[in-house]
Amino acid sequence: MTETIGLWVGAIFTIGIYSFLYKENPLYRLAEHLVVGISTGFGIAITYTQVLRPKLIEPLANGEQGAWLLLIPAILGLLYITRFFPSVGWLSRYPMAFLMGAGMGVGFPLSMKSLVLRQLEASLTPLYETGMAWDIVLGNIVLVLGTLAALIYFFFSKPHKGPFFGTGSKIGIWVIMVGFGATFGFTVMGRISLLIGRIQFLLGDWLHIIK
Amino acid sequence: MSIWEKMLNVDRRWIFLLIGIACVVPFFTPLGLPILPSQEVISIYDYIEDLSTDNAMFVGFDFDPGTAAENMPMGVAVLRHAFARNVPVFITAYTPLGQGMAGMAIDELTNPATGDYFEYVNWDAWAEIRDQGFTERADIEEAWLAAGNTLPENARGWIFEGRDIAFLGYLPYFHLVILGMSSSIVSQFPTDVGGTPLEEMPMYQDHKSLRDIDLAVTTAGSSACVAWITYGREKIGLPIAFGVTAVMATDYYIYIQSGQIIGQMGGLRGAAEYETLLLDNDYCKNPGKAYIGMDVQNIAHLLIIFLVVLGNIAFFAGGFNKKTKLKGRR
Amino acid sequence: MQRKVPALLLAMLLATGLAWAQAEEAPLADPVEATESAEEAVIEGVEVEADAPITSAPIGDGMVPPSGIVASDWPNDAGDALLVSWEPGSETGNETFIGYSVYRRIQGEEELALVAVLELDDGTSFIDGYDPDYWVEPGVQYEYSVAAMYMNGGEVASEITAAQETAANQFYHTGKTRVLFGCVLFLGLILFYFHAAQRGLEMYLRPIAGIEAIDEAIGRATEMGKPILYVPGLSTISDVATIASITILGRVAKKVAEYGTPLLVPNRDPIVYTIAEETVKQAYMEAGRPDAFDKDSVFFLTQSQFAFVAGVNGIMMREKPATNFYLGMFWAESLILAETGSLSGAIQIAGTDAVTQLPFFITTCDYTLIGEELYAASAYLGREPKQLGSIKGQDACKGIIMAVITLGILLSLTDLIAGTETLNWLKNLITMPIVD
Amino acid sequence: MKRSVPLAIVMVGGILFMIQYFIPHQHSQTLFEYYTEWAPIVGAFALVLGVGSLTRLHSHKIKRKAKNWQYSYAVLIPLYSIPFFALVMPQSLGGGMMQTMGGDRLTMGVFDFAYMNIQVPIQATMFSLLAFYIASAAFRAFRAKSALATVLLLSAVIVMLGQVPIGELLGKWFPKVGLWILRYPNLGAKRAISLGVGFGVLATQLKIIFGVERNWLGGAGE
Repeated sequence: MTETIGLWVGAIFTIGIYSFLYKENPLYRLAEHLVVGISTGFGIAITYTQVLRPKLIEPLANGEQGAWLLLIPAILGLLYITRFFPSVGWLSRYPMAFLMGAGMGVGFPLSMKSLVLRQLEASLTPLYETGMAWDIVLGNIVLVLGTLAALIYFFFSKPHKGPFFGTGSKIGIWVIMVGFGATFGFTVMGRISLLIGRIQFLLGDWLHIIK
Repeated sequence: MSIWEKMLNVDRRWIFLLIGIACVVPFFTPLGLPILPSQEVISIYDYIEDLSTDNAMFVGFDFDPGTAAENMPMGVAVLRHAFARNVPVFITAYTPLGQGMAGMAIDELTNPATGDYFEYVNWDAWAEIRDQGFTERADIEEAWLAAGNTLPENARGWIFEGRDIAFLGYLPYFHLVILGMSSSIVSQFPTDVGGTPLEEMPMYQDHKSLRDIDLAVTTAGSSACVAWITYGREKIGLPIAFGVTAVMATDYYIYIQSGQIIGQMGGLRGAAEYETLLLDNDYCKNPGKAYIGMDVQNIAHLLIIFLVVLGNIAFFAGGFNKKTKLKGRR
Repeated sequence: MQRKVPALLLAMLLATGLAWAQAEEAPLADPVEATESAEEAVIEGVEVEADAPITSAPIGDGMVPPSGIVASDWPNDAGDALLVSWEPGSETGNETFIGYSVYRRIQGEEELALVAVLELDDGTSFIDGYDPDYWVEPGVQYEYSVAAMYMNGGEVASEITAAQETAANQFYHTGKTRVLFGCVLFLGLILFYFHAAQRGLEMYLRPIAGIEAIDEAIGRATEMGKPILYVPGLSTISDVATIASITILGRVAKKVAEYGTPLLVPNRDPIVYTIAEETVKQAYMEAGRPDAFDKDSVFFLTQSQFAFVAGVNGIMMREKPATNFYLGMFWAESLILAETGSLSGAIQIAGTDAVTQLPFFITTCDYTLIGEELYAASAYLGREPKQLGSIKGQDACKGIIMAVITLGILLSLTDLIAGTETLNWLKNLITMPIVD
Repeated sequence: MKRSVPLAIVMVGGILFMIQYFIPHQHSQTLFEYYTEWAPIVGAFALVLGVGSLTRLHSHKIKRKAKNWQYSYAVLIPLYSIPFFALVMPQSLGGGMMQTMGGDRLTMGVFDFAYMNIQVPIQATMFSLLAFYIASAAFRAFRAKSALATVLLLSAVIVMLGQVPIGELLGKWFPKVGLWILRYPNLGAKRAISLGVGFGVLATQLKIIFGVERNWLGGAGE
């Protein structure tokens, strides 16, 4: 019984969202507001049962060894709430500073490694090796030159004029556009898949017209 | 207003309607075009094929309901493969909703109504066998059968909670959780979502940290999967496989090329390819959801290309190429 | 500031000291536990005698136990691992041989604990210390014995050998030198250009259309008397794109305050929400119209991605903003937002570093800031010397990268002609081990 | 106290953890473990701010009887009732899991119902709107208005055809060329963008650590 009601509720809201394609309307509005409330409510529940209870409240309540140190993050976290009181609102910057400082510090060497050095490493491939098919050789050349040209496009402190920066950045934007077109085309499939999922729900699970 | 201009300025809702129709019709008249698995998908399949009950893997349900249509068949296919081979699976989620998604995937694989399913044995249900000291998969199953249980006719096998599966679920700041698990899983997940202590699970006893794990498959609809690379692969060399949405797939070719991941399922097609491999190797009887969906893809892609061609015909026939400048781009 | 920094440093040191003290205490419990479990761990039927090989019948004649155990410090770690290796005895070629057991004890103790069981193909070495139940402590002298195991349950154990080294804490990870070099080089360049900029180095910045269009777009909304929608991305404040977006928001809000145009800023992250609110409030104050600031104009919507989109879509169709800004980190929702915005007739400016989403913004928005252009925007708008210096420094780094790639091409050609392997040499300079 | 202390915390924390990465020493690891343990706890409290904002916005709407104020109840009621139900019936937090894990269906609480039958379908449907939007975006944007636009169009169409089995029937080369575009020129563009982004990220991280970029503090309150 619950299941049937659930299916119907789900189907009504699905149609409600699709009705937005035609026009904004009360059913969409209801769905929109409900989903905002439910998802945030869910977020609170999950944060409590998955973080605060096991990682803070239980260790403190059980008096685990060294648990008192957890009071530091707890107090830092509570400082966020000072935002509600304008006169001491600036205290909320302390927890933010804790997360920002450590986060940026941890991130710096890791970004250097994965965003820069790994990419550079991958760019250093031989253009040709014995037995390589012509399309791969051509690909390698396009890949390396394309990377260089697109990098020129991202030079901000040089005017994009002249044979090097001018031509380079022009080729760069061409390469970037080819890349964007490819990504767009490649994405279509994924997006249609999403619709397929919903059609399977509406016609299959709900109406049982298809298997 | 000429007919061409009308065509170019057509109300978007007509396009919406056409897409809607194109995506419904193939369900009633299937085309059944063949799907050839690509190397990226075969690599994952072969890798899992080489795992046995002594190994263990992670499956991360790192997506939200939004991308479930693409990611769910991947997660289900990989889990099906692992369950059939009795490879112990730790299931995690990068987002709170991902935990619900993982639950739905387990439901789908353990629901008798779906045909090809696995019979789920609750942690408490096989407590006696545990108390007798059995930890090996084969011994547990033997003891379980000896205790008078029989496998239902359309079931593929048993799943012993705590031996074949540990549903760990979601924790916030999951990238830090991955990092923490590289020294100890139990430090991050003292219990599974049902509250069963991880330390008591036989599968945990053999695999205490990510260093003891042979593969992590992340099915992701966002950059969540990269966290597995940064904190799992880079830190401790954990083998990773991606199941990502089609749109992300292009980005992560880099990782295949650099050898950071062993393979990748890209979008519905990737999932359909994995399903084809499972089907061909008799891991299931019926084609999965992704397989059927590929027919719709054919029609929809053709329709969109037709629309683009039509738009260009109208654009040139109406002479707009001489009047308007390219808007919105430098 | 000057006075406070040392005090804070002291406080942080104190906190770190406390943390360390905790760390010293914790592992003390372990050796006891390890020795206790040693009793259980010893395989049935195996007698343990100090300094004597573990032998159990029946194993057959002429069996030589493994020998030559070498236990050395595993490098680049917190002194929590030892590399143990040994020479196989007579087991190779014996069909009933199934693997090795590695036993360990702290020097001076009686009981040996089984710390690892290795299968045939695991080789004749193993890193001790990764098992959370039997961790290795720095500076403790261990003794090892390795036993060859046979199918019938028998074992032939080696002599108990003292580890040649104790596990040591290292102060520098030698595998990370390349990253360190990269970091230092980058740091040096940025600091150099910070200083250069402050000394008044002239800097050219090429125009970026998207940034120049911002004022025009605000003007349009003012003329039409409609609100402006600003989405600062869907990520958290630790995402660099969000930080760039907040800077631009400050600028937009100031203009908006001057013109008296309504502003809507929906947020997905609670912390970003508070920062955005502060920023907008500040902008209204700077514009001299603090009273015009509407508290409900900056608001938190929900943390859930598509619930957020549903909310923003509804706002777009109901409020019909004249101008939409999407700046920051976006995921799949980019196209839903941009198409709905275009449907509602708004002029749209987008910018993100999410490579996957750029194509959709490019095709549906009027102006798009591609990748790094978004970060550059904060320097463009602020014109603060250090910000400009940072742009210059980043350009210098791109120059270095381009030089290395070009060198790679040249070396690849050289290799092709001369048959050398110079490209590999260059690549090895950069390649980092996958495992730290 | 208002600005300089947070900035100092950021600087000290940033430099400390930057260096920490290179030091495998036990104490350095312990420090890092504290960060990983504490960060989620600190972050968890921030949600209160979001809830406060939502509550304020919607209670204002209801109080002022603003346009569409009735819908504000649809936000506020689940916002507070769901955490309440989760506290009273914690088992319902499984998100659909209980049906098999707990053994009997009665445990499916109000929360589960809302999650499975409202939250999931609405989110998935929202996302699936992309199928319609991508078609209309393609129709409007892919016009050969200039050489650059033509390149974008052609590369998109070729890749689109290469993706589906029907493309292979039209021409064997479609998938190959599509894949070639994806793997070479596309990868080149992406790599350049990500290198640029990489330097941007690094520079911003440094600017924050050194207090050059300080807008994350929010504007007011010197």
